[in-house]
Amino acid sequence: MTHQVLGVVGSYPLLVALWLLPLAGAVICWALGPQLRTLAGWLASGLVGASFILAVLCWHDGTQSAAGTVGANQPLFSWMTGFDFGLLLDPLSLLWTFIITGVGFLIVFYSIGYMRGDPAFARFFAYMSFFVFAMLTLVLSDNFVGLLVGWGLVGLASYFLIGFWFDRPAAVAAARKAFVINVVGDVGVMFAIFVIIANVHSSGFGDTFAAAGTLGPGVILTICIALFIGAAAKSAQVPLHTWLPDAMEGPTPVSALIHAATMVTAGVYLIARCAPLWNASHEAQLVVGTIGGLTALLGAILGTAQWDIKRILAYSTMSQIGYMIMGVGTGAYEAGIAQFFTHAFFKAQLFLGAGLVIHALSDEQDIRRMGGLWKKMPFAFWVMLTGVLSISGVPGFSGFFSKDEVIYGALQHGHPWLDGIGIVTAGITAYYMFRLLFVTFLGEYRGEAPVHVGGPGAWIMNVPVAILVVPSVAIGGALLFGGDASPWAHFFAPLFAAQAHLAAAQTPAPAISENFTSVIVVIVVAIGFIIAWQRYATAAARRDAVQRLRREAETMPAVLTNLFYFDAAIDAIFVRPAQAWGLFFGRVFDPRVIDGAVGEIVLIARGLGTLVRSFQTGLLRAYALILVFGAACFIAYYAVAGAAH
Amino acid sequence: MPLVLVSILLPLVAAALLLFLPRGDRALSRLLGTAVAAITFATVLAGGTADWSLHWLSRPFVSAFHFGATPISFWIALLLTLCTACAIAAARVERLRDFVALLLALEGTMLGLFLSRDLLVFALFWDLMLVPVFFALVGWGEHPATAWRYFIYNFAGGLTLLLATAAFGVIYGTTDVIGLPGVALAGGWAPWIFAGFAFAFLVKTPVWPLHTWMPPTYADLPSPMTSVVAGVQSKAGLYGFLAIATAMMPGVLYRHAAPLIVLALISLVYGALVALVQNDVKRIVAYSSLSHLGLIVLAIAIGNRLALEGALVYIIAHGLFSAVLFLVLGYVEEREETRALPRLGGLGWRNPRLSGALCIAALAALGLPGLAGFAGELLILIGVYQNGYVWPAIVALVAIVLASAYMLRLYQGIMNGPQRTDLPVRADLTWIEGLAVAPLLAALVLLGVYPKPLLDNAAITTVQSGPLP
Amino acid sequence: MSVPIGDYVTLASVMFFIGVIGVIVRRNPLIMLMSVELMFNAANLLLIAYARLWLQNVGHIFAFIVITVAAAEAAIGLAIVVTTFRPEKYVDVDDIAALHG
Amino acid sequence: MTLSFTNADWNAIAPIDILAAAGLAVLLADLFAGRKQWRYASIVIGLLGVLVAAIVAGRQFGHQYDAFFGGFMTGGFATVFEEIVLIGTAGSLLLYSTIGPGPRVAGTVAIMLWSACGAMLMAGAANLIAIFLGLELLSLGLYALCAAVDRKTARESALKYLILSSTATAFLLFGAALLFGATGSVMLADLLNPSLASSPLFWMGAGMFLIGLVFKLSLVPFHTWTPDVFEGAPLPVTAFMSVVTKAGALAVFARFTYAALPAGVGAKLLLPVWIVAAISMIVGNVGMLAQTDLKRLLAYSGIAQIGYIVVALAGGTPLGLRYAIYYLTAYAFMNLGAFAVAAAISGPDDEEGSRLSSYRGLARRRPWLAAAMTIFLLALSGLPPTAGFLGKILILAVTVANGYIWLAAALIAGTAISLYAYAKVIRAMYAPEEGRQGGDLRPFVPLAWASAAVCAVAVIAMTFYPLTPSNILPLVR
Repeated sequence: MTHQVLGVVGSYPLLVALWLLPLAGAVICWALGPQLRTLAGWLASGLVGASFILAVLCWHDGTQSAAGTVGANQPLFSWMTGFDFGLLLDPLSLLWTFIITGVGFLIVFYSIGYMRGDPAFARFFAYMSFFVFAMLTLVLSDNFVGLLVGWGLVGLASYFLIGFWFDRPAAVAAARKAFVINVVGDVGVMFAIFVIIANVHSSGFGDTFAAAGTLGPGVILTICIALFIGAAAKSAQVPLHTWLPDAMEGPTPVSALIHAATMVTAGVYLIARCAPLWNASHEAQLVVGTIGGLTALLGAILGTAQWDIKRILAYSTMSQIGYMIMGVGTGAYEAGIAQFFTHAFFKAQLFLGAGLVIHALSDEQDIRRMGGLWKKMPFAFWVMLTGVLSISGVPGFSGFFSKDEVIYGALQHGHPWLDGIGIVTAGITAYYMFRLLFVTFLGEYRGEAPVHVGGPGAWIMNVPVAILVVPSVAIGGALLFGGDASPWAHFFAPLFAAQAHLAAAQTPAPAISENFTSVIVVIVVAIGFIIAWQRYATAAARRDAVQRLRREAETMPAVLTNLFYFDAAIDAIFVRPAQAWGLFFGRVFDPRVIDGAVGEIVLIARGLGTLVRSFQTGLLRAYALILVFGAACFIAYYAVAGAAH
Repeated sequence: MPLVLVSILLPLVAAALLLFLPRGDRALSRLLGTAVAAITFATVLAGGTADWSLHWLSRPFVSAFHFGATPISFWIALLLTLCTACAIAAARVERLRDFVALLLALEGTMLGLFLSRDLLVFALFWDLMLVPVFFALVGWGEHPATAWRYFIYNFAGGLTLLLATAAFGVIYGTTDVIGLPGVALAGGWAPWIFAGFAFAFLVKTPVWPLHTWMPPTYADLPSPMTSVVAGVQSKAGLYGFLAIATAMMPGVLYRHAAPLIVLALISLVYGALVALVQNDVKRIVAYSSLSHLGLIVLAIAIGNRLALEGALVYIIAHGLFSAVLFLVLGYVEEREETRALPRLGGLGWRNPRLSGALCIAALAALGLPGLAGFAGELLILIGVYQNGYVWPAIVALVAIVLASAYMLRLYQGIMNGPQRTDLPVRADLTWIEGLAVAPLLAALVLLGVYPKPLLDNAAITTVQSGPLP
Repeated sequence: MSVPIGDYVTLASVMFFIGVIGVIVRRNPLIMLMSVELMFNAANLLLIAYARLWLQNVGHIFAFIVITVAAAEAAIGLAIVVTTFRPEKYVDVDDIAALHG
Repeated sequence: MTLSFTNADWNAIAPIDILAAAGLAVLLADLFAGRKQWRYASIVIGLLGVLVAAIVAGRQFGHQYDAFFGGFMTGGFATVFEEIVLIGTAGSLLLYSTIGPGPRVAGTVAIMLWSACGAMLMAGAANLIAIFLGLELLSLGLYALCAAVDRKTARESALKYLILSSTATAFLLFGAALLFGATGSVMLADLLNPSLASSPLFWMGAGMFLIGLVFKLSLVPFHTWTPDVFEGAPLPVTAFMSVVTKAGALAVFARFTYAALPAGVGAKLLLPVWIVAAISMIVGNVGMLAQTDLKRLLAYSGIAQIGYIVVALAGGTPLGLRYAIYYLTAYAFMNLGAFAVAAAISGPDDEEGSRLSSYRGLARRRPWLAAAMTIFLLALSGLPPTAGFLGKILILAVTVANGYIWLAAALIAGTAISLYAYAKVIRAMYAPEEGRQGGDLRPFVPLAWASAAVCAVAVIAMTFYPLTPSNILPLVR
């Protein structure tokens, strides 16, 4: 199995440590949970942090390597004949590793404060550590089977964490829904593996991508679509997105880490990882790009109609991942990944900021019962404000650069209408994010719950959030500014340069320049902001906010309150028919038809028994008659047989 | 005395001797039973693989009491002995002494089945292994009809097996053939002989539409017995397919694979759909078995290397997780005195260990990557796809999705949700109860992470025996 | 030999047939026994006729043995009939059907 | 031609003589008996006679001799059947230890011994006269034995048996006369003449002869007497009938099919027998389904079991005969064992052991008896680890090998039906008490228990050490 295709050399045992440290944290927290008490949080975050440091070390070592490429690989063991597992660190996985362990560390650390006093404190950190381990498995694996293992395990971690408060029926249902939909995705990846192994006879990335050129277009398309089913389920793409808003039943740090920063972007990773396959199939790119764009738009529209602070963020996550998928789907890999990168920071920040609010309001999540909080929680307000500015793509903030790249990337790769969708979505994004900000923080406080701010240990929650503000504001500019000459492009050059050139050669250069799109985006964003301001932030709006919000809720179109009927459709098409068939088979077919048929046989046997018994009348002469009848048959036979012989 | 003989006779003799113990001494019965099963496990591990043979018949065909493990049966025998030890350790039923004796008898007869190298001896133990279960159903079952259903279906299978064995012996001249290389039956009779075997195997597995004995049986038997029956006895048919049909009549098998594939696929989806809506927790697992074992039948009908390897892995995996599932459901029933899912709920708060055990088993059952079930599923389906069966593979994938739905429904329905006030509050797993499921869980994880040892020695494509290292 | 063997066979068959009919239709066990005797004697007639035909006196011996056995059988049979019907008013086999099913 | 018999001729029938003498001895001993318990003495003397006869007969094995100018063949086949008859006799005699009219059982024991003489005569008989004599000797004794208890049903069974059996014997006799007419000889060996194949007389004679045999084997539709007689007769007599009558009739049938048919007619001539055997396997097993009386159940079971045995002979191969004998031996042990258990839970009256309801919960009250009964029932249903299993598979194998697939199929179908009926009894014994108790706990009866134990051991041991007489075919003739 060769990794040379990915430009990676050497073996690197440090990777194993990087990979397994969080697992150790999980096992310790799980096994010794009650004994550890709050130590569990420190231990878990410490181990994730150590993992991050190792990742940095890896990066450092990798950039020193002779070939001048970033990365390393480490064979692990042979799972079964033909299935060799190994770890692979290349620019792509390195980036994800940074986010998983880096942002992961901050969020786990934040959780120490957020989960304080929870009866299952240690269990939470066991799950979180386990998630980090699983996600590392996903991104570090050097083959599809290993990726699938990680793919499944992150789904499990997500399930555990969504259903963390498992006495809440809603959480339990949400966890199950998330898991089942994620299994749909797993199954898609599995199917892709079948096709790959049947055609390539290996599940390694290297072998697969090396063979990508030799596979027929039908095969490639099948693989890509199957993989995309996985990506869509994991990354909440239409129509498999319905689990993500429900997943907000989990504790807020979970939403920040799993359902915003890392796990839900696994689909982006998968598509970027399989760039050689997507490059080989224009149809696949079209499908994926379209669905990405559609998700971005739908997520944004639904985001405007939510009242739950976390659900707004969830739909925004969905929408933002739509951007990413659109980016990597259309071939603008660097742009899509950039969007992931910046999103990880500002969305984590937004969630953690929202977590501060929720925590302070004793788990109140409805923004209609908030308001005026900027006075009571200025820190949270500033955190949220920077996050909102970044996500809305206000020039200068990280989100601006990455979103710009994605939108322009669509155009660049020959999908002008996706470009249009991207622009419109940007405007809607600005609208609903500012709506969130204004309704939550401006005006007068509308809730009943008392607001607790500060208290001992508040710094545990505040510090990570504060740290996150820095990259969410600045990292975009630092890395992305400069287009093809940016550090970002340089970093990914070994991976995507060839494809980028290939794609550029195929598609005519767009008539519009990048700067021109940027201007349009800024204008649209400004429009979105203005509408939000008009509706929620003017003095009049602030004054009778209660009535206005109620009216808005009452006049909300049914199609929005019903979330475009996706849940109802899935229920009607899949869930209820399955249950109906199950009931029919279990209650009717088994007992009536199958057992009925067997019962008939038994009845026939019993009937024969009765028949036999009915000949046993007990009357001697009847017996004699039967005897003579038999004898007559015999005699007849022998008379005929004797004569015939 | 050769170890292979010891491993078969030890449980049988122990079962008989156990009946001389005083009736009331439950702890002693359990202890002795567990010890015997554990020793049996050790003997299988240590030397149950060497051959031992005693001449039986020379006419109308050659037959011998020939025992010894083939690479496949070695693993199944290990699974069996492990499951039995765990089941006995977990047993809490009334009339425990008799129950333990029955479990040991079941173990001995099933060891005889899996370790026999002679078809006639195989057929002998086939019928024999049904008897302890019948007695358990008679003595401990809830509905008299269940015992009949088990009995009628399985002995009907046993009879066709008998006829097929006789015909095989007459045509081939010897039945001392299991695991022997180069045995191949062809010709006009072969399809009929195959049909005789296949019917017995399909009933035992079971496969739709021969499955209706299974859910009530699994539900009615005391859970420890169910765990052995569902975990291991259900593998008898699959092992039979591998050791007899695949090995000796591959031509017939693959020429008539289509109906098998169809039945397997129907079982896969049918079992999953019914499991989705059952309310009796043991029936959920029973129907899930129908679905899961359909996958193995599918693999056998496809029959390429990957599928067969997957079948072996999945046989072991399914044995482990269904054993755990039933044991844990037994614990639940014992604690809460009900098996109805709507009446259960919220146990996870007070019983974290119980909840954890059920969780791991349920996850293995739904094919979570990293646990043993996944390895088997993946290999099987790769094999299925490789042979060009795209739609069967897709149907199986649908069943996997359904599996996640019903397994989570089962797990969450029992463990999650608000704490119920109408259920008795009981303590979490005791040490013994925990130890009874721990080895099975450990094996599930171990084989999921590293299933290679299972396949290293199993020359499964031809199912020929060779000396195990 | 004026009477051809076929006539003996016919006569014997008719006797046998009458005996069979007697067993079936008569309700008195004694008469049934007599019918059986008739069947035995039909066989005897056949034996004697064939003994004559083949000039083999073993047929005679066989016939004598049959006669002896038939006598013994009649003795036992009568005893059984008597014990069976002693409590009954009428001798009718149709009254005897305690065992059935 | 001088008719003189040598010592060898007399030696050949020595076992029969010994048995007859033992019967006399039982009666004589009873003459000297006081009022005391003489039941055991009669049984023990009878058993001794059986034992001596068995030893003497056993010593003849392998020394083939055609005694009385071929009228009685001994040394091989006959010896095997004689031994089976003796086993059956001994097993039945043992049951008199609990069951019988009052303390005096000498008369019945003696008659039973003499009846067994008839069966032994049938085992070796090679001419029509001997066959007829043996058959009548066996039957006459049985008529009396059936009625030898003061019970209405017993008398009824005797009457039914008497009328029906003698009617069937008349058919056999008429057939024998016709065979004599066809050959001019009473020797079975003379039937081998190939020219007979085209003689209608021979065909008709053989047919009517077979009717008589098939009646004794109680194959459908000549079975109607069996359930009633088995149910009505005293337990030991039922046991005796179920084993000894069948053994005798089977010996004659086997000799007739193997050693007395012209070449090339076998398949066609015996076809009706195979057909009725197939029907018997079905009807016998179906008939068991709704029975409430053990003896009646075993009667139907016997109808089917004999069907299995007869099927083994289809095709006329030596192996078939061996397996028929094997299964017959196994069947003897299973049935005798089952009757022994029935006797062990009965009082002097056998009603209790007959009622299936008295087996309910037996496992609690008498676990060992229940275990033994389970073994016998498993054996009857053909399940391992019993001789019934092996016997059935051997018969299946030989039937398939001989090309009689439809018979094998009927065997399987019949067995499938029978499983339910046998299992019902097992279930009743082991089911947890459901309110209603079974009968009282009867005292320990050593002889019946011993008989059950021996039979159980034999039934299991025969599986693992399948003793079938080799080279049986040359010995038939």
